[in-house]
Amino acid sequence: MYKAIITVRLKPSVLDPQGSAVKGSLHSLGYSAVQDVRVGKTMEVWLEATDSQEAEAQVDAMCRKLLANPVIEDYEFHLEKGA
Amino acid sequence: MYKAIITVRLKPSVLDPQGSAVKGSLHSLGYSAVQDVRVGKTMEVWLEATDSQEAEAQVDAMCRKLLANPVIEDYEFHLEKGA
Amino acid sequence: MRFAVPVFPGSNCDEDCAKAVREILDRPVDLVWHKDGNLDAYDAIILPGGFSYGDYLRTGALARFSPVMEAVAKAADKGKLVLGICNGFQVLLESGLLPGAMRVNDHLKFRCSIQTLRVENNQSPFTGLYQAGEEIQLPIAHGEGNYYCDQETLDKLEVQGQIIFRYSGQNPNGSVAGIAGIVNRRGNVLGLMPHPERAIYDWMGSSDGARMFQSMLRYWEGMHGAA
Amino acid sequence: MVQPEQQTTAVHVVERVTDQEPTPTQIRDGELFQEVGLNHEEYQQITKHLGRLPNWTELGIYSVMWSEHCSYKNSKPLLKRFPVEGPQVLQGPGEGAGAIDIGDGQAVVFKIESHNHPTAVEPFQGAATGVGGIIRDVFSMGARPVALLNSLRFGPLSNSRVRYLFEHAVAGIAHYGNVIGIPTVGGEVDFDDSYEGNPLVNAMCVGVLSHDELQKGVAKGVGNPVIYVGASTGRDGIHGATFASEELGEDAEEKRPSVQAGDPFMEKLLLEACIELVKKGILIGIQDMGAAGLTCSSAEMASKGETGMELDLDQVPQRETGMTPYEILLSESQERMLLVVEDGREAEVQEVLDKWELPSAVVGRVTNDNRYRIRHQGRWVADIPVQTLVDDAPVVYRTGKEPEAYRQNAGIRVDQPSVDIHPGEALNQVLASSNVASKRWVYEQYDHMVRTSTAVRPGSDAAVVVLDGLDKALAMCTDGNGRYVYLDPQEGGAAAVAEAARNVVCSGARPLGITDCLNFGSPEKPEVFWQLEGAVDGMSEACRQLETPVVGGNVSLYNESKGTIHPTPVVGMVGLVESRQHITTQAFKEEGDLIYLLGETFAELGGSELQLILDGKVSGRPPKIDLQREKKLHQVILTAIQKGWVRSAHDCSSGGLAVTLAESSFDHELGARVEIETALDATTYLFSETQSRAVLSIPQEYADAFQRLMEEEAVPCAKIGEVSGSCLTVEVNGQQVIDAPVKELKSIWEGAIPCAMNASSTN
Ligand SMILES: Nc1ncnc2c1ncn2[C@@H]1O[C@H](COP(=O)(O)OP(=O)(O)O)[C@@H](O)[C@H]1O
Ligand SMILES: [Mg+2]
Repeated sequence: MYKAIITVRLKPSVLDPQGSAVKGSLHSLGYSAVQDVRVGKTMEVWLEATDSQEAEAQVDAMCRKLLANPVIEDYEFHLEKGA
Repeated sequence: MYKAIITVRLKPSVLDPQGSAVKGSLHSLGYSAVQDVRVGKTMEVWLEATDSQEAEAQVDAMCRKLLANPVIEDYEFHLEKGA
Repeated sequence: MRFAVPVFPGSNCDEDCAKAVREILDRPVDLVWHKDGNLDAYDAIILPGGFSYGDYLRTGALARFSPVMEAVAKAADKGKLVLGICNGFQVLLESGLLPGAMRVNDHLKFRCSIQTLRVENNQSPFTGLYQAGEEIQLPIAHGEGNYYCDQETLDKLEVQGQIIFRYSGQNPNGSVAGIAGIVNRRGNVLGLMPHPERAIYDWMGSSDGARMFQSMLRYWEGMHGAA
Repeated sequence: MVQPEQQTTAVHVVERVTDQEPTPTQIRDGELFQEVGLNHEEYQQITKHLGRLPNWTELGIYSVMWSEHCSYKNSKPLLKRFPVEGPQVLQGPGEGAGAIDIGDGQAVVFKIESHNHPTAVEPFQGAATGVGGIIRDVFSMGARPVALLNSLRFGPLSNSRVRYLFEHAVAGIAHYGNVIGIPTVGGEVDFDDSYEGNPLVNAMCVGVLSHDELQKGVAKGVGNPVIYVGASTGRDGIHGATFASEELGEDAEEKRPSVQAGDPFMEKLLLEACIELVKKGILIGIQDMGAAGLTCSSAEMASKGETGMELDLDQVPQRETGMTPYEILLSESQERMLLVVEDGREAEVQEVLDKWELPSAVVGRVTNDNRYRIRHQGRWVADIPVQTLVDDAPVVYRTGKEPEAYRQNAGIRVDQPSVDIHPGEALNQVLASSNVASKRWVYEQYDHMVRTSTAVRPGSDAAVVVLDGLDKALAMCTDGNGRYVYLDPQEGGAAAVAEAARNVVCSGARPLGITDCLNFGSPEKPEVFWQLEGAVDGMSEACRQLETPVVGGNVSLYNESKGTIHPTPVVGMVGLVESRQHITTQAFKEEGDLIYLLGETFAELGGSELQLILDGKVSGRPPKIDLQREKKLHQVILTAIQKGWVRSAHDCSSGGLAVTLAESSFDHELGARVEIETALDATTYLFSETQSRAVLSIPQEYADAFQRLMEEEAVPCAKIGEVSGSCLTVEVNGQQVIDAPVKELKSIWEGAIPCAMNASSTN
């Protein structure tokens, strides 16, 4: 069993209204040291695979096809074994 | 400048509707090796702080107060310097 | 009886709530900008639906830090009536005035439709004019109405009669135990996902929501007179 | 800050802003103007207008202002054919949206717009920002938006990429409308192979205002400040307007501008702030920054005001660093508005904007020398005669050519089904077709009740929205059958207007006027141009006859990917319900009510849903439309409704009479017993899509009066049955051809789209 920890983020050029809103709130809560906030998604996927190469290939395909939207998002992931 | 990378996840005891839906989609796309999926949030917060201790204290407070909802979510974070 | 409807940036059912109070109850109602920290002049507070702060981060999470929320907590503490509808319910959860939390609908889609609810408790200030166990029709419109609380809290809610409305038949969002609306222990703070203000005339598809406002009025003026 | 005093002599304009930019001579010698979609001739014209070679910034400005999207260069000559006037029209085409008087000092403001190309690339954001854009068009007129509609065209749902596009486009529309709190009350969805690589998303917004609140997008009053308000500017959507004016080729992925993301929360704040400013009467001009962003809004405002404008780009709120003038000017970042206010009242404006926590800045001044001048970091980067950007934009006069297929279709018989099929079986199949099937899966995702004014929710012929404090209401719908238009542009164009009007009439309203979106392929293809021309003529004729002027619209050309889409003009119609008592829906309501079919039925299966199902494609000629008959039909239906005789009214459209009857029975699960006498064969009769027909249910006590009215007005009218029981039974010439429990039919009809969408989708 492998566990893939995937992070999906908006591309830097894409507007992140959620991040701006959170930043605004942090400021009004008094955290004026905050310069910027970006919000993304994280996914943990547990999967069976014979080896880490196969797991990696599978997860990469899932990201491209479903988990991330390549038009506006970037993704990255790493694998943990035997989780 | 510090960059805090924060991960907010639903507590293991809380059913994750997004995770279940993603798992279902992955199965119907043919990724039958997938055993489970959990979806969470990742946040990057850039902030000024005199040292990493101060930064850490600030980020921890933000998480407790705003960024995570303790009723259903857990959080963790790590800091990077000079990002 | 005087009503206040706090308005957060992004609230969009504020006018609808005020209209319902004016037209159904014929009582004074003011929209109160969220930066206002004082609600002393009011007997009942309606936290309206909508998308306060765009629902960014988590529904209701950013609104709960508005100055007006301190005043809402104070009003609740004084025993005034607080009604949180949809986003208003979410704000009440985030601010801890009601127990539990909200998740995205189990089917992940926004759902707008008229639902059948069962009145589980007609002893609350908000439901006095309904029959116990009565089935009523109220519209829902939300993407995150999947109410959650842990088992211990749920047991308490059940035992203490705090579950006021449940979805009858199909559960439109996956909420724990089919919960559509709950009150606090004291009974003066109600949060619910359905929109009573959208069901006050037959032409709207249902007029069952009118009795919620009327119940509030009857309860309050029964206790305090028609001030 | 920009100097308010006038520049009388031409300013010195820099050759280039950065070393990366080509110089004017490099642009000329390398023919770099082609890269931004300008041809030789246009480049020559620009050079003449300026009296020198344009720099890169100026070239960019011209390229977007002269794109089809902004200048309508291919369609302008045709659009002139639309009737745009009428006693009720307060504002015709040319502003953000059209406005029509509805009495009591009130007006309805509405417009439809496409976001097809962005949706094809990123369906969620593409569709969402389409909604955001059309809402800004309406509140920039000073109106409070009260309703949204959407008209969608996608490829077949059997394709997983199509499912992905459809699912996410619907979610995007839902997201924007739901968050901003404007109910999405109606629309339509159609599926056809021709839209597979090129979906259509047209969004319509309807608003209401008092006459004295009507705003214009003008820049007037020398020295008056130009104020930018709303989201900050990023590099998103640069050349979006040009992108929308090209075909979606293989390289669409690389060429596409960085996607614009919408922020409906920001737009909600912008909306409330702008309406507050309108109510305060501070504004001289207001225009939203839509296609071609800051450039288009500012140049158009100056052009309409017959003034000039100077902008200082350093004042523009920016989200990214190091943006060039070219990028700032052409960015299509969303949720931005441009205001011109009276000099000296900036503080009053600021107060409102601060309350709503909106970023804003004075970015320029109105001038009186008809120049459009741009300053950046202390240097002039553009100096252009205003009218050359707007009024003198090139116009292309094209000629059409009749397509081969059109001639061939003339010979194809469509007066009977190509395959023998039993009416009962045909009904099951037609109800299960995604075109006819219930669209609940779609509209349940839209908040259609916020603002508590929706009296008729999605699912009837037209939506009805009541007006605060008035007994009146507005009915609205969108319609357009691309298959009819493909088979015969003129008939199909007329039918689009007629069907929209019929839907509004069946809801109890008098049609007031239309907005339209012309979704077509490349006008450079003579066959496509021929379609465009025919459709515009057909629509124009119908608008004239039905007295529904065109008060605004939008053109979306170059809708091609693997092939050309069906020519798809979409009509957005608004009608006025005089009294709430007249509000009528399509659903049968009482057992024993008599069912009447108004209008005559001919053997017309060309372009029909049945033909599409049986043959897999449409052929022949579509149903013919007689606009005089159509108009008569509307008059009698409206009279009968206003007299209080009508319990339900539903027009016959896709799927013909059989579907009309079935749909009327679904809401309350009330069946009908129907008996028909006809010379046609049963299947043809029941599924023919002959125009100008409607099914009404009438309480028995009004039957005589109703029939008398029909006789007096000489409208063909047949009593065909009675609302009864829980089954739909139909006899044709004494023989029972349909007998099905309403519940069963309804579950087929309701299940089709959810079932198709249950399969997985991939991006
Ligand atoms: N995209 C949509 N958004 C909202 N409502 C829709 C949409 N598509 C269809 N509907 C609703 O479904 C009903 C039936 O649509 P349609 O079959 O196109 O009607 P008609 O044939 O009368 O034009 C209408 O009330 C319409 O408003
Ligand atoms: Mg219709």
